[in-house]
Amino acid sequence: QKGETVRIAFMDPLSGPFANVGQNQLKSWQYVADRFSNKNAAGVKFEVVGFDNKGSPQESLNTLKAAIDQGFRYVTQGNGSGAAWAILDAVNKHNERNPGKEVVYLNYAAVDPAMTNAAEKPGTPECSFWHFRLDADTSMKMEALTSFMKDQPKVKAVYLLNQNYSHGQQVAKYFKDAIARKRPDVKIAGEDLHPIGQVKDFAPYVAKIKQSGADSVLTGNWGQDLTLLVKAMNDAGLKIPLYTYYAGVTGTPTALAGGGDSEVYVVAYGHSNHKGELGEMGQEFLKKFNDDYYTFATYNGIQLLSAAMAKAKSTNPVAVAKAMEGLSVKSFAGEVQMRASDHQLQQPMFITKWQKAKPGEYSVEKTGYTFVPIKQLDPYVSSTPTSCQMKRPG
Amino acid sequence: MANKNYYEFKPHNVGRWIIWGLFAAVLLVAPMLFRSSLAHTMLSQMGIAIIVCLSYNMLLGQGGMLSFGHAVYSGMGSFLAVHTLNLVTKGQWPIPVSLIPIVGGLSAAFFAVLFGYVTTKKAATPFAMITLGIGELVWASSLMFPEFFGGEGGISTNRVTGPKPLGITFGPQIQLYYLIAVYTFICTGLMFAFTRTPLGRIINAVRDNPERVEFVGYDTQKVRYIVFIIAAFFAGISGGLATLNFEIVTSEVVSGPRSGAYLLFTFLGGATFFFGPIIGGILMVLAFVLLSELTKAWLLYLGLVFLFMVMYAPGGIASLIMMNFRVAAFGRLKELWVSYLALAVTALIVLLGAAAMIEMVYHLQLNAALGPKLKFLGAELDAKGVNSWFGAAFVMLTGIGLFEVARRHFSRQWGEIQEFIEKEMKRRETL
Amino acid sequence: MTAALELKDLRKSFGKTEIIRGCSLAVNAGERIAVIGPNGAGKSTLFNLISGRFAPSSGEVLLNGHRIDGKKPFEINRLGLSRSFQITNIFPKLSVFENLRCGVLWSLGYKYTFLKFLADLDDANERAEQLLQMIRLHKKRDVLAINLTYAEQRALEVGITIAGGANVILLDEPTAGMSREETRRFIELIKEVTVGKTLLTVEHDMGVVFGLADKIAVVVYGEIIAFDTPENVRANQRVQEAYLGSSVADAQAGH
Amino acid sequence: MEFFTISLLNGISYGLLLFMLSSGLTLIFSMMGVLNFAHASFYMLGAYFAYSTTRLVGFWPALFIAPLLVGLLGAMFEKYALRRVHKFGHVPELLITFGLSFIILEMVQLIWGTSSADYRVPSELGGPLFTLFGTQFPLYRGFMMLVAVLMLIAIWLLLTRTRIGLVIQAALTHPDTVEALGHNVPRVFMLVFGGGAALAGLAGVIGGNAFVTEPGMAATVGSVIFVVVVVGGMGSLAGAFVASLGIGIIQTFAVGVDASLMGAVGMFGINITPESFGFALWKLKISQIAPILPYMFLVLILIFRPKGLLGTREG
Amino acid sequence: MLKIENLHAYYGKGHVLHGVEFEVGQGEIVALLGRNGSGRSTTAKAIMGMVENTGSITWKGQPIQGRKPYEIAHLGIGYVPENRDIFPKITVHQNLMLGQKSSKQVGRWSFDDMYTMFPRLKERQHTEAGVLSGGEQQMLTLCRTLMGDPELIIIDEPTEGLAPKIVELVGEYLKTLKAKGVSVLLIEQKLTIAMAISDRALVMGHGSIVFNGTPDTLRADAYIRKEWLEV
Ligand SMILES: Nc1ncnc2c1ncn2[C@@H]1O[C@H](COP(=O)(O)OP(=O)(O)OP(=O)(O)O)[C@@H](O)[C@H]1O
Ligand SMILES: Nc1ncnc2c1ncn2[C@@H]1O[C@H](COP(=O)(O)OP(=O)(O)OP(=O)(O)O)[C@@H](O)[C@H]1O
Ligand SMILES: CC(C)C[C@H](N)C(=O)O
Ligand SMILES: [Mg+2]
Ligand SMILES: [Mg+2]
Repeated sequence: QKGETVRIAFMDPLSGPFANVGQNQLKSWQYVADRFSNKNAAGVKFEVVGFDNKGSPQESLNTLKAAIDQGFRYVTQGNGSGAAWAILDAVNKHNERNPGKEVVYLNYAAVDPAMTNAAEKPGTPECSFWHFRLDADTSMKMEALTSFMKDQPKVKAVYLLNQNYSHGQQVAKYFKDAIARKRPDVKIAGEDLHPIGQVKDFAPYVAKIKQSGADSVLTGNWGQDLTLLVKAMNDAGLKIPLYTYYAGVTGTPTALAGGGDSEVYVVAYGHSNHKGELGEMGQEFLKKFNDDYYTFATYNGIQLLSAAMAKAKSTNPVAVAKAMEGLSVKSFAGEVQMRASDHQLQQPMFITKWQKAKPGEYSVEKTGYTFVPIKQLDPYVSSTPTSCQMKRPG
Repeated sequence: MANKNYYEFKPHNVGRWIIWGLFAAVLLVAPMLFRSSLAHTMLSQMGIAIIVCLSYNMLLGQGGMLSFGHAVYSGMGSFLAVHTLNLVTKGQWPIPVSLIPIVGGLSAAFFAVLFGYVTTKKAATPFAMITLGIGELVWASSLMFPEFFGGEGGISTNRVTGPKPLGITFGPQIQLYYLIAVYTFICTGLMFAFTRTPLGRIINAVRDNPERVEFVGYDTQKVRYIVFIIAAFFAGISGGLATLNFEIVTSEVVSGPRSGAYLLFTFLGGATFFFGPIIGGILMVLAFVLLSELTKAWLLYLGLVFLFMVMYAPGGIASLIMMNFRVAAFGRLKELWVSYLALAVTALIVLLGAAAMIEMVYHLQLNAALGPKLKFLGAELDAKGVNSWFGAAFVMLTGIGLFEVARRHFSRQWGEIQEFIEKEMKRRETL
Repeated sequence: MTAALELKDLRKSFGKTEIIRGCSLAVNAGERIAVIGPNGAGKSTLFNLISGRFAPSSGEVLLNGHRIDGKKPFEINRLGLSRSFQITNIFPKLSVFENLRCGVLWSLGYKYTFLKFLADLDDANERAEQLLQMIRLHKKRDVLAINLTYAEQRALEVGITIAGGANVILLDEPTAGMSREETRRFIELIKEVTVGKTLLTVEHDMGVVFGLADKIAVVVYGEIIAFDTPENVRANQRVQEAYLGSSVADAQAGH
Repeated sequence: MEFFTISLLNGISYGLLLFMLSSGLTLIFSMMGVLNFAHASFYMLGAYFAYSTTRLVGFWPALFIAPLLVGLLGAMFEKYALRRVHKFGHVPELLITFGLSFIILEMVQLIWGTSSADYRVPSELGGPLFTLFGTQFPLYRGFMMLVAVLMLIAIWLLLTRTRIGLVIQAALTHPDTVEALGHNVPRVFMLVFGGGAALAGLAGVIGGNAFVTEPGMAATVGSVIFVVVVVGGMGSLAGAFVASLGIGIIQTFAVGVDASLMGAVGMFGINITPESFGFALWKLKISQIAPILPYMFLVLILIFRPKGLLGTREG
Repeated sequence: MLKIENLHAYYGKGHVLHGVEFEVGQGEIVALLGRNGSGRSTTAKAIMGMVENTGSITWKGQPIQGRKPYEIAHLGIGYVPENRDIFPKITVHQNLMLGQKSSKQVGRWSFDDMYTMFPRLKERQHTEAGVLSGGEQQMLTLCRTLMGDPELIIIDEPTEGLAPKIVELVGEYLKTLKAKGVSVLLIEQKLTIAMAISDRALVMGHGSIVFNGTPDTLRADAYIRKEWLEV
């Protein structure tokens, strides 16, 4: 075990329209792997190799085959729940059909709660022993976010604007659930679902929001659908807070900064102004790659893996997977635990606010803006129950 | 009519037997030559791609219908197939797994009956644009209706289900490969046979001159409609096979880019010949799976290949092959070997130099932090070093020079041979 | 006896201009009619109305006593009327043989079938071969239509027209662009292949007109001003004024 | 009333934006018959060129330089590539622009990176133009509308005051004959294609900072601009203009309509429940499909009026 | 004016003209006769720079070989192609407009002249040219070229598909052209009007000129007529 090399196959879009995100994240994995090689609990060397799945579920299956052919036993992926579920499903089948050659899947960013719960219908995602999620799923983030919002007296009428696909639909649904529990007085001023990636001009939505009298907007939008929304709100002079999931993703901060000042909150398991080791790493990453390090799940992922390998005294995926169950490690923000019942990492959450960076604060994408944490929530706050009935091998 | 005084394709034509025999043999032995599991899925996907590209060419090459939405039909085939397979798993429908692709085909044909009615009312640009519109609509809905399309995660399934005749479970990829191979062979055969039927001929006539077709008794709209449905049927079969192969269906299968890929690769293979799309299908899988693994710049290479192919070989690869066949038929191919070799070698040199530079640029842009060194075909390049750049440029320029020499020689030779063939044909005509 | 083809007060306007202004005509089965008239008189338009390319604005067209006005071209063709075009209109990327076979298929009842091989359709193949011989293109059997010479394309045009075995044939300037000699041969051919059929031809070459026609219809400004035997038409004063009455016509006709 | 006025304003400005995006395509598509799939890529190039030139010489010069550069590239592409495939027909023409769009995308990513570029609206154009019922109407949007209208006038003058349009239309069927009449056909084609590309570039200069300048920007506007051109009618600039405005306004208002089929049949006493067949379809609100309405128009228009709103020909 | 020496022309590898030589003088009507496929149209296209050719073509003493068709047109040679290459999607009037080399050009002929010559065109001036009758299209091509005010006009089979009366009219009109100092190279195969109006006749056979003389000598030369023309 000590001195062994653990090779991890990274599969995300490395070409095409989403390449920017994938490439940043590949670098993050490689950087972290490099940094902790041989300097970890298990004393193993990590090597991360990128495979381009072009964001496509079917291509993911090909890259998975290629990776398995090349002897990879650990795969990691995060961009897009479609590809995630395709990979997980294929991993399940591979492991079932090829005992002794099991593969473990580390999911660092795909947040569909279905992947850590029981299946709704046959053929839809469900939890799996081979899957470990390092990010927090949509429902957990919503718990955190609503816990923050319930303390905001300003928030009385919320407008829900989301992309019309599973993620957006879930955001809307979980918000309504959670807020009804926590602040029954908060009204849903309006709700809209729009086709993903099809809206070129958000002004009509902004007009509708304005007309509804909402005092805040909640959205799970990402990419253009988010930046265009923010810009449209700015243009129309609609200055109400916007609660988001994905304002921190590569490219979005740059676009946000171009739109001027706006009140944007993000819920995430990290932020841009961590001190200590992670802060250092951010600086070093910036120097080395001229890019921001924000996929901190890579840090937790490597910590978790090495701890599990040390515990299992092996790099065998089955043993390591078993060892990871219920395992606690120290993360950049305190203790985190891989919950055994559904393989969902339980971790602290942060609410951060987008604002001009003060001296000493990290300038995100060199925009002069930053995400400052305004609230940290302990793991239990965002923890959600699971319906998963884990089937374990053997 | 015992004594036909004309020559026609006879079903027992020896040449045809050989070609189809070879095709079957290739399908049979391919997985034995390429044995890795990736190779097996790629071979399976090639079979699937061959069927769908051939079906696309029923529209494009044979019917002159430029569709931007063929993925709607292969994709709907996939979705219906996956739902059916899941019902089979639940024990509700007793359909053997090996017939699932037919379900895909029938459901695609059903959607073609539905959408095709409006689509095929028009030809040419309006046709192309209606397919674009319907394609976009279906794609957009595919994400909006998770109940049917499974949302972002799509719908997964397990092909190991139902009765297992002779112990065939279709679990191992190789078993599935042979199922796909059988389908590929049969569908190719059927689609070829189609080109030899009255409808198959009339659709060519509709492509060439729809107006005149109306004056020989045919309703062009109906001709297009029927062919559209048949093409969709085969597309659906390929969709059903894809369901079995990937065991998951997500909305990307009905996406615009998917339709675009069918068009691109059918054309690259060669739309004017029946076998062109077979080449296209194979290339499609190679490009998406292998090329993208080899280099980050794959989209650039793909774009360049298209640019040059369209400019210099608008008939696709099939037309290049057929041109050489013609030369061979007149017994002059032998002389060209040297030229071809020279062309190939010099082109390779150009490619080497150019690719080295492209790779260095990409390296600088994407991986600069990992140091300026990169591996290129075993050699080590220094993306920041003058030497590597100079070397690559030198290789490319010499290559270009040599290639030009070879090309001039070749084109003279080629022209001379073509002239000879023309003359020879005239001579034979007068005999 | 009903006429093979009958027009009753046929009219057609494009926008505000009325191009066909009340044409009536009855053609008996087996007659050969030449349609002549100045340029732009509406001869081709008349053919377009009869063959279903355009729908008439008013009036009736009867084929063997059945109304066909307003029907689609393919429906009219199925009822036994076929036409050729002034500007060659063939299937350029099919071989000569295939061109003819396409013309034959429907009439032999093969319709939209894709369950039979063309090669097995002995009657269709036989008929196409016959046609090849008839239009003297058997040497060019497998040449793509686009590669034929102009005269050969014209012959093919006529070949496709008669392929379906229609009883009423409309030919629009079949000899346009041909040399004298070719024209002569071609007229022979037309006579040969249309034996026993009703034929309407548009022509400007008076030599052809007088050589071919049993009767001549003269169209001027969208009206049929005369419909009679060649001698009577030639003698007709109005026709002389409107159309004939030039040295060129005389030279052609007297040839 | 308030909502109506603002929506109308939004609709018009969105429509004009669509027109700006598609005017160059109309020019190329309707005149040369080329389905230019790289049009959106030229739009993207315009944005990136503007981004770079703005940093060097400021926004106003960039407003002219960037479209010029894009136009030059377009003209070169026409001269060295497109022209060669013209004789092979429409499909190869289309495919070569497909290839080009790949190449441009990769080049953009190589030169400017895969992330979005920080291309901002110049400060003198920031801020609101006026405020209506408490909603600001941004100055930059006004500027955009102005440019779109100027584009319309410029193309209109080009088409009516010169014979370029005629030459091209004639050359589509008989290029040799047009040339024999004394017109330099290749140059006209090059100019038109270059001009179309430059218009796309201009749209990029203005759209790039109003929206987002990133490698994905071409794909997002890709097919909707075809819709505008086709719905308006091929060969009709006025049609494209009307279609842009129409689509803009209808789409904007549709966002405000929360009616659904379920509601509609509900008025007749038919109750649709989540168990009903196709519930997802029944409950779909018009506002939810607003952004894909253009594709529905496209299909409907082509079926019932294949020439498009104001077009004169079908293909 | 136009002088052609040793002209060879090729379609790809097909060698069609084999050393054609002739001249057309100022204000002269020269008929170029010959059978189908003898190469008359090719000669016209070669002069216009529309097919690959070698040899020498001089126009007013200036070599024009290798020039682009539009340059040649600007030098004052007009060409009326066979096959009625009208532009189908634009109106009759617009077709005529395209005959002018620029919108400001003023030539010997105005739109009105054209419309008086063929009143039929005036009636149809705002219709799409594609729907014109065959004969109307033929008139239009002729007029279109005249609008460019050429000094030499090459006309390829202008009487094809025209009613006899109109054929006569065209003949008359060519004579007026001549009267205005325009040279005409008339390609024909029906001899009737060519012989009536031309000053000189050329007969072409298998890609070279086999006869060059006055119409009267041609009429007298039975051998040439039998061998190279049809009677
Ligand atoms: N679709 C149409 N729209 C408008 N006008 C038309 C249309 N079709 C024909 N015409 C006009 O109708 C008139 C008659 O045309 P037609 O083609 O029938 O003449 P024709 O008698 O065949 O003449 P030609 O002998 O010159 O061929 C012409 O003036 C023509 O411009
Ligand atoms: N585009 C072409 N490609 C190849 N060969 C051609 C082409 N055009 C004409 N030819 C050949 O060139 C020769 C001369 O043709 P040309 O058109 O000059 O004859 P022509 O005397 O004008 O006869 P026509 O009466 O047919 O107009 C013919 O043998 C013809 O086959
Ligand atoms: C689909 C397009 C490329 C076709 C073209 N506009 C036509 O008229 O046929
Ligand atoms: Mg006519
Ligand atoms: Mg000729």
